[in-house]
Amino acid sequence: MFRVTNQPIDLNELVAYVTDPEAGAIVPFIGTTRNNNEGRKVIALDYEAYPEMAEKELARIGDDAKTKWPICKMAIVHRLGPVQIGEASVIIVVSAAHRDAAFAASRFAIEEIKKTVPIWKKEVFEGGEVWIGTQTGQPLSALK
Amino acid sequence: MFRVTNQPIDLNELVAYVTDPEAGAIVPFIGTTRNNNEGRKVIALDYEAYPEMAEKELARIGDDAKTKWPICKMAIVHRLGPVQIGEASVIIVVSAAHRDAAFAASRFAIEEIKKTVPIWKKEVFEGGEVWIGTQTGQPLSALK
Amino acid sequence: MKVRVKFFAMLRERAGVADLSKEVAEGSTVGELWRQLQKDYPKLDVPGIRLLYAVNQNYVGIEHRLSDRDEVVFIPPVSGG
Amino acid sequence: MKVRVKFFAMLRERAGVADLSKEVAEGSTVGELWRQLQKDYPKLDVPGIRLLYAVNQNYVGIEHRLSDRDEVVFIPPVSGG
Repeated sequence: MFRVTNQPIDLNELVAYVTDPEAGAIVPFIGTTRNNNEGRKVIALDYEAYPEMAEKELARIGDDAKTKWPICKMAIVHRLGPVQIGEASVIIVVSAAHRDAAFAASRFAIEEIKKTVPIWKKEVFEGGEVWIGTQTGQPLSALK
Repeated sequence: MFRVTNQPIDLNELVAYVTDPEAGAIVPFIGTTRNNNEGRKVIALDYEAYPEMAEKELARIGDDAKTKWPICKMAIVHRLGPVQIGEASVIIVVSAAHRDAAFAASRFAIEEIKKTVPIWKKEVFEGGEVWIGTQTGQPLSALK
Repeated sequence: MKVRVKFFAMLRERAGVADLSKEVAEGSTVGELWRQLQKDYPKLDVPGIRLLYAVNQNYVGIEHRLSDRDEVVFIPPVSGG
Repeated sequence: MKVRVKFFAMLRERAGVADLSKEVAEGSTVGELWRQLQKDYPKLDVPGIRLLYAVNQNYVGIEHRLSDRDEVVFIPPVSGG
């Protein structure tokens, strides 16, 4: 299950999806909106995607993880639109026979998402808003 | 929240407990009963604890994690009694501003639990049962 | 030939449009299309920005040659997670 | 003086008892208590087993000296998780 959605993400549904009689470990990763970033008071994050390609890239990450580690099942759901403080913007869940593989695949997935999946976040903070970008060495001020 | 319980563990309750406006990442670790171990067909695991000391050791692990990594909140709940295939025997949840700390503290906690917390599992498999022990280099047959 | 261009995030805001159809010369590359779009929408010229390029939902290099009806997306620094 | 001993898991099954009170000599160590218990319950002599020792819910060494009313637990290889 690799998708983007405008709805709140249901952690239980994802854990149920990856639960497997062969699995001894399930590692979810939940990315949440933090109330501060680089000294700014964050009000919310607002996510936008190129949805068809984002889902394709998320599935590609799942395929890559399966070739790298002996995992049972994996799911990634990324939320779009405004995500309030404390809410989940992304949930990755991995099940595996052993915890090493589950931790490694989870970690891999979140790093890959931040590198290659066409999803963008705009940070809405007290006094303004800014598109956050990690592929550029430019100061944020140059981007907006 | 550091406890042992005879009831199924409620993942949502634990995630809600560690949710924090300062947190950008929540990493739960769910240990589940696997249907096989060392070539045996596992029917269930049956956990027993020295409960007062187990809870004290779980809290100690939480304290240690807080001194090692900048985490927000942590909770560990370990289930006792029979745990069926696919069910959770232990859930660790950690929230942190950044994912590095959340992953590291989660990993640390599960490794420590397996080393120092007075909880024991009996594996009930097709054809017998055995207490699983990791502090000893003896074959299982010598222990039972 | 014609290609379809979609803009997202910062580029969508700067272009003021999310989706457009563009006539390009046979054999044009992704990079050539980008330079033409920057003439049409001068605000797309963001100093120092590093873009990735996708054609029909696959990443391609800037020298990739376009075909009729391709869907082309210019991908500013991603920041999901 | 008297101490309270609790057995868990494999040791509980082998001793056939979960909880007992034991009279020990003043100044006895944890190790001495263990050797006495092995005489009372010969099945506690598990070849090759490595135990940890807890007094009043804290890990202690085998040479730890007991006090009256201590709660003593012999901890076989743990296997939580």
